[in-house]
Amino acid sequence: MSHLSSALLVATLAAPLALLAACFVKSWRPCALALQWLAPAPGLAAGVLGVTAAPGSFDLPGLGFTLRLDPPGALLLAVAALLWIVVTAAVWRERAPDERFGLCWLLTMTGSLGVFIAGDLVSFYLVYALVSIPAYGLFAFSDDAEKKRAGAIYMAFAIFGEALLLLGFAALAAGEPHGSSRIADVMAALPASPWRDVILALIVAGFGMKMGLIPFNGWMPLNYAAAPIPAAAVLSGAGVKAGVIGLIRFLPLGVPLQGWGEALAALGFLTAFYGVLLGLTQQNPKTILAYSSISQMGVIAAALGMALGAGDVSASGDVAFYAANHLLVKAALFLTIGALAARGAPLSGAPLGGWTLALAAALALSLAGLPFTGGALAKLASKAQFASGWAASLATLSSIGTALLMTHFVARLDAPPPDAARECPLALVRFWPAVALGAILLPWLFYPAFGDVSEALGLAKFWEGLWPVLIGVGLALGLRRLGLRRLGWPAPRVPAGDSIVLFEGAFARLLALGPGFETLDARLRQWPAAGVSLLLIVLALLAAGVLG
Amino acid sequence: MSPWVLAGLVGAALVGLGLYGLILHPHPLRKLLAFNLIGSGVFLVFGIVARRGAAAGFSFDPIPQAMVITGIVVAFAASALAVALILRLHAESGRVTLDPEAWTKPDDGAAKS
Amino acid sequence: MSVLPFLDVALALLIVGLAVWTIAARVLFASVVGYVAYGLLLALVWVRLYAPDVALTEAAVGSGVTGVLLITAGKRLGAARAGEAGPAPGLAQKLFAGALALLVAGALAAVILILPDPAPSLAPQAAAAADGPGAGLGNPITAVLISYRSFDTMLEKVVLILAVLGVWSVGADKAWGAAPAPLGQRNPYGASVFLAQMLAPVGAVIGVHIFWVGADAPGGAFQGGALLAAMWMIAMMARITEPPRIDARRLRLALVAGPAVFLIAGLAGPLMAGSFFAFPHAFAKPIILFIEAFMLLSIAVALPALVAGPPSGRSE
Amino acid sequence: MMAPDPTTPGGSLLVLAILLPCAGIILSFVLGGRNAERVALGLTPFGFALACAIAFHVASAGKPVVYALGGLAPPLGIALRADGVSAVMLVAAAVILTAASFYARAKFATPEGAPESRIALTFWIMLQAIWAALTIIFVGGDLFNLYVALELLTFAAVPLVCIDGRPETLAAALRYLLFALFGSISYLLGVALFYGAYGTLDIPLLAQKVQSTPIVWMAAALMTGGLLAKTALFPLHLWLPPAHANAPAAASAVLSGLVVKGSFFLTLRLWFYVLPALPAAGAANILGALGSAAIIVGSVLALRQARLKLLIAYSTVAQIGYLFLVFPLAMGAHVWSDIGWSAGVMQILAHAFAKAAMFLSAGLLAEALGHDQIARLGGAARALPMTFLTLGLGGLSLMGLPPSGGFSAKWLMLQASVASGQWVWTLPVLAGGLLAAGYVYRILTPALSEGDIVLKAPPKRSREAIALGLALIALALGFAPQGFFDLLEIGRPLAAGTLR
Repeated sequence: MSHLSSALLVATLAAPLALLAACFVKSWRPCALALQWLAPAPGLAAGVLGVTAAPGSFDLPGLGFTLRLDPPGALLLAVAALLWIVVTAAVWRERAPDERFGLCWLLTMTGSLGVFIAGDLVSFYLVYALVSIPAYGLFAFSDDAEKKRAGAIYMAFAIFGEALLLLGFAALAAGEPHGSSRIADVMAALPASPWRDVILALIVAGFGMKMGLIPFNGWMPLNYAAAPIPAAAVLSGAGVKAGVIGLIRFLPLGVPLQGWGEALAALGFLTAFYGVLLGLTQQNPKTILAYSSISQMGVIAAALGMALGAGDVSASGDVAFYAANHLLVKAALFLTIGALAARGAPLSGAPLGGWTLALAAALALSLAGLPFTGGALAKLASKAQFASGWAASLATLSSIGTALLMTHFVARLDAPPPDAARECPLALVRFWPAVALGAILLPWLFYPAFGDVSEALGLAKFWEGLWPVLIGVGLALGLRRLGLRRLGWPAPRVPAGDSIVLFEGAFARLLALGPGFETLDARLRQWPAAGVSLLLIVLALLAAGVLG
Repeated sequence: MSPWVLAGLVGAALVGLGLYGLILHPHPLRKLLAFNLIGSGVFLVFGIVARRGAAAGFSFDPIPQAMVITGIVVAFAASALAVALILRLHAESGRVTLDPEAWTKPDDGAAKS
Repeated sequence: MSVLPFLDVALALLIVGLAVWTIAARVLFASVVGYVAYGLLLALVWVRLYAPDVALTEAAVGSGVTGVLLITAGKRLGAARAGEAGPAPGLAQKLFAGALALLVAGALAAVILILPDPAPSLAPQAAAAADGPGAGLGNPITAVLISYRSFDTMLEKVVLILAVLGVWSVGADKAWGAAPAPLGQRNPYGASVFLAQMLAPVGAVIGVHIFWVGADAPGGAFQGGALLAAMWMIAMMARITEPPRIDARRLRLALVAGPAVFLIAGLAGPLMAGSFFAFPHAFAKPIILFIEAFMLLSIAVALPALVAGPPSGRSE
Repeated sequence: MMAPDPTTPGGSLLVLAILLPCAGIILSFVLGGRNAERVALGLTPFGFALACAIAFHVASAGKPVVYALGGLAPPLGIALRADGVSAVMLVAAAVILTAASFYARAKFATPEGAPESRIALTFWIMLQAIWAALTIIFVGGDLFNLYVALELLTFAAVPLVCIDGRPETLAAALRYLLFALFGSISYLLGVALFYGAYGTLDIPLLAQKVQSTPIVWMAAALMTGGLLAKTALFPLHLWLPPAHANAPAAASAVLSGLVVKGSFFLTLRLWFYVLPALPAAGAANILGALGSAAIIVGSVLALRQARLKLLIAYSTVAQIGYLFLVFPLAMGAHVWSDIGWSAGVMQILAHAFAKAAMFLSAGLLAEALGHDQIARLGGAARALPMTFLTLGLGGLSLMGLPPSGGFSAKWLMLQASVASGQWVWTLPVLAGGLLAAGYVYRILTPALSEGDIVLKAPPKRSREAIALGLALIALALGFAPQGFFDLLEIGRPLAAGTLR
């Protein structure tokens, strides 16, 4: 690895960490927070350089940490860094949010950039925790009951996911014969590990929670509905990709695991369709986008599942590209909600302007693979995974579903949540067209590193990309026209977060055990009980020794 | 039966009796008495160990005996501290119960903590 | 066939009987009295175990001073209502706890009976060291306490200081610095005064004697100190003297004299004999006696201070 | 037939480290009044320097530092022995005690106009006594000597619990004392049996001799039971929550962070140093099971407390449970034992620093707000940002999130569980982390939400900084290099599979 890349790699983490350190001095804090939009710059540079470079790693001396950059990670790092720069700069340009929010923002940013370059288990776990936990502060510090609920649920899933991953990582580390905790080394040892299946289950469940795979999808709609628009943009764009990079890093893609691959693919497709269906029942555009994210993460999981089953190691790049496109588009879509709200259309009662609507629709339909958008390239990239058979059909079906859902979203843009206009920074409102265009076109810049751009421009491909979108849009418009609303559409009304109520119920039942524990404790803390316990322990130890 | 065997059995019996009292007597002073019974039982075990270790012209092994002397003084110091606590508790509150429930009250952990 | 075995068994039964009484007595005070008697008899067992030093300590500290402590406490608490300490245990609880205590005692007895034969012993090493670190002390126990395991002994003295401070710290803030409450009622013509006037000087002389001979015969700083302490306590109970104020410099100096001298001697070890807590052969015996003298003082002051309890009344 | 003197270079440091606080106690007691505070604070740098010097000696020599007192080798004499773990514990204790001392100055100064006050004299002397007792416990090589140290520790800790003199603290102290005495007498009985069986109480000598006989098991069972009572391992924790929650903050920090570790340390000594050669899987599993129960019950109870200090105290009950997982995870001479051992020691350290930091913060909070009711903390983080930062960082370590010592400990524990095939121990480790997250969340969320709070008095910045410093150390432990873990292996029998 060249000195420049190494230095940039270190700076990717060092820059935000330095600002974080500066925050310890009270008088420097406002300045450090205001400058944090610059912190992702080294990451951006490292990412851009790394997309075309050979993979390389760098050991931080003394701490036992390893940083590693490969093209999939570099691509995600570059686009995530870009997103962070744009949104952060816009937010702080307007007016500095309170320090609590600013610190959480900086911490989340650090973790979000770090997950793409962490090269060993411990540092990956560290940055993964950083991107998960401080994000709580971006939306949940509030007296609003719904925001509190969203925060608590988010935290519960985040922490639970962390616990599963901790065990999975520990098992990975324990399976490495030489005591190395580098991801490359532990993954090399994984296929032969006696605990392979347990580890895979933990990895899929742990990262699946971050990605909102069913049945762990319920937190996401609540979270994005509660988050202010800039926060929702970075969380849905960059934050969720921590789960994607996790699966990319920790699935043994080089070794065909038929059963695991099919299971993951099935789970992914299930999530993809489930997200679309549930999204259609929602009215809040933020919530619809959350369900769209669930659905898209399902597609990514399905692609990874197919790759896992086939032992296709090149899938990591394809999936990363798909995820990068989603990162840009989803963030831009969240900003669209606020930008369009602020641009006055819904307030003044005037309909959205034609070209505005067209741009928003193009952006939204990029997710479905609309030709000439980044989404078309993403679809192309995932082609290898969904090459044939049932997977290809399901992938097409999911494109149709996405188009359907995104049309529903565009239709709901005229009813943004009340705070949407206020939440969106002015700069982003003004430059929204640039943001949207950037999100649509930027993937074209990176695609040459992953595939042949000209492939996307052929007529066959054009048609192949277009017809599912058309069907989806048509279906959506048709449904509206048919007046299904009178028949109860979009009923059945499902509460945002759907299955989350079941988890809350189970949690309430767990909480109900609490008084039982208190009674137990009160009994055991009576002196005679404690004395008897002491004698029992002595006798048990004696028996264990003499008989054992 | 040689005296040390007898003393050993007495020691074991004292430990058993003391354990019973220490566990079951609600009054802290009775617990303290029971603790002292266990203590003397334990010292007797040291005593027979010392007696059995008679050798080299000594009719006992001096090391365990010295330990008993140290132990007796420490046990006394412990008793004195416990008695002081019991008396003070009684003087302050009129009660000497050790039941944890009796001492929990809606307390806000105010500035004293 | 001597009568000793029968006496042994009778003594054992008596002791266990008194122990049962101590545990089973309904009235707190009766239980305390039972315990004091038990302690005295236990001293006899120690004599039978060829442990005169322990017997002396047990009689003086384990029974005597502890007895005064407990009886005083029992009296003060005697007025308290029965049952205030909490509900009496139920039958099931009694049976269960009793069974467990029996099991532990049974296991202990079984283990004692199978102690290895021949018994391991440090007596040979102690004998070999008698002329070296033992410094020619005729009483091996004193040699162990002040030389071979002097570190234990010094720490134990620190424990005594802490216990004294702990007892004092239980008192009221406003009483800090004052003297503890008197140990007995004032009765200038009572038997206790007479007893104290007669006994205390004699006891004090015996105490010093026990200390002095402790280098070679049974006895030593512990036993002598305990006896002196007992005499002082008798005098205080008869109100011939009163407990001293706890902020008295002399009291504090006396309390720390033993450990302080011990500590200094231990620290001087490397200069004198090449090692901490070592004494030069030529002067070992006088040095040990010197240390013991201060220990005697500390014990004689610490034990009554522990019995007298926290300061009471107002400090000024 | 005298054994050769085992003293090594640097050994005299061990004696000095013990005698220094002993001398401090004596001086403070005689001089009295404000001098007690002066002596205690004045000696802290020396104590800290001695601890560091010992650690340096152990690390550079690569083997334990030994001193035979009086030039007399065991079994007749007493030896002091500092190995890797002792060295680390000495330094940790020195740091926490120093921090607690300087934190406590504000509260335990002798009031103006009085020559001496009860609480000041008691506090400063008992703090030094705890230092002395812990030092002996960490370097003591003789089981009876360790008994005296254990008593010293109890005698120093009990008066701290009831130092404010309220009846409920007196009751807590009495319960603590009586149960601790129960424990010490049980320990002493075990010591008697060991002597009766082998004629020595020196740890390495015993380790060479012990065999799996009923006497040894009885002795070990009694000693362990006694030590568990003093460590407050569930279900023997009856005394801990009221004692730790009602003591003044500086005392709570030392009691929770260090004092319970003293008796735990002796449990480690017993099983890993005296009995390493014995087949003790059964006993290890019992201890592990009790530890697991402690984690679950302690954490759930912590979740349900209304008062912050009680919450932290119950969290101690849970964190003590983690310590006992070291027995099934490090017993024997397996490849994974070293990982389990590192995990156990890391847990001791991480909890010591994190818990001390949290108790000190809780004290500041209670002083500033006049209460420590969790339900009434709304908006407190805005008023006391540094205090809550400390609570949060301490909580981070308790939850086992990186970077922190708590994370390292859990990480190693999980690895050892998996590597040894004992998956069952992963459940309490993970469940405990989740529950800890729950109670930390309970503290932080109300405090971070909006709300108006009235401060009675803002805390002193220096005291906040002390607490924060301890929390940062708990965090820094997460970056411990390999050399640190190598240090922990020095002098451990069966380390890397060899009986040393």
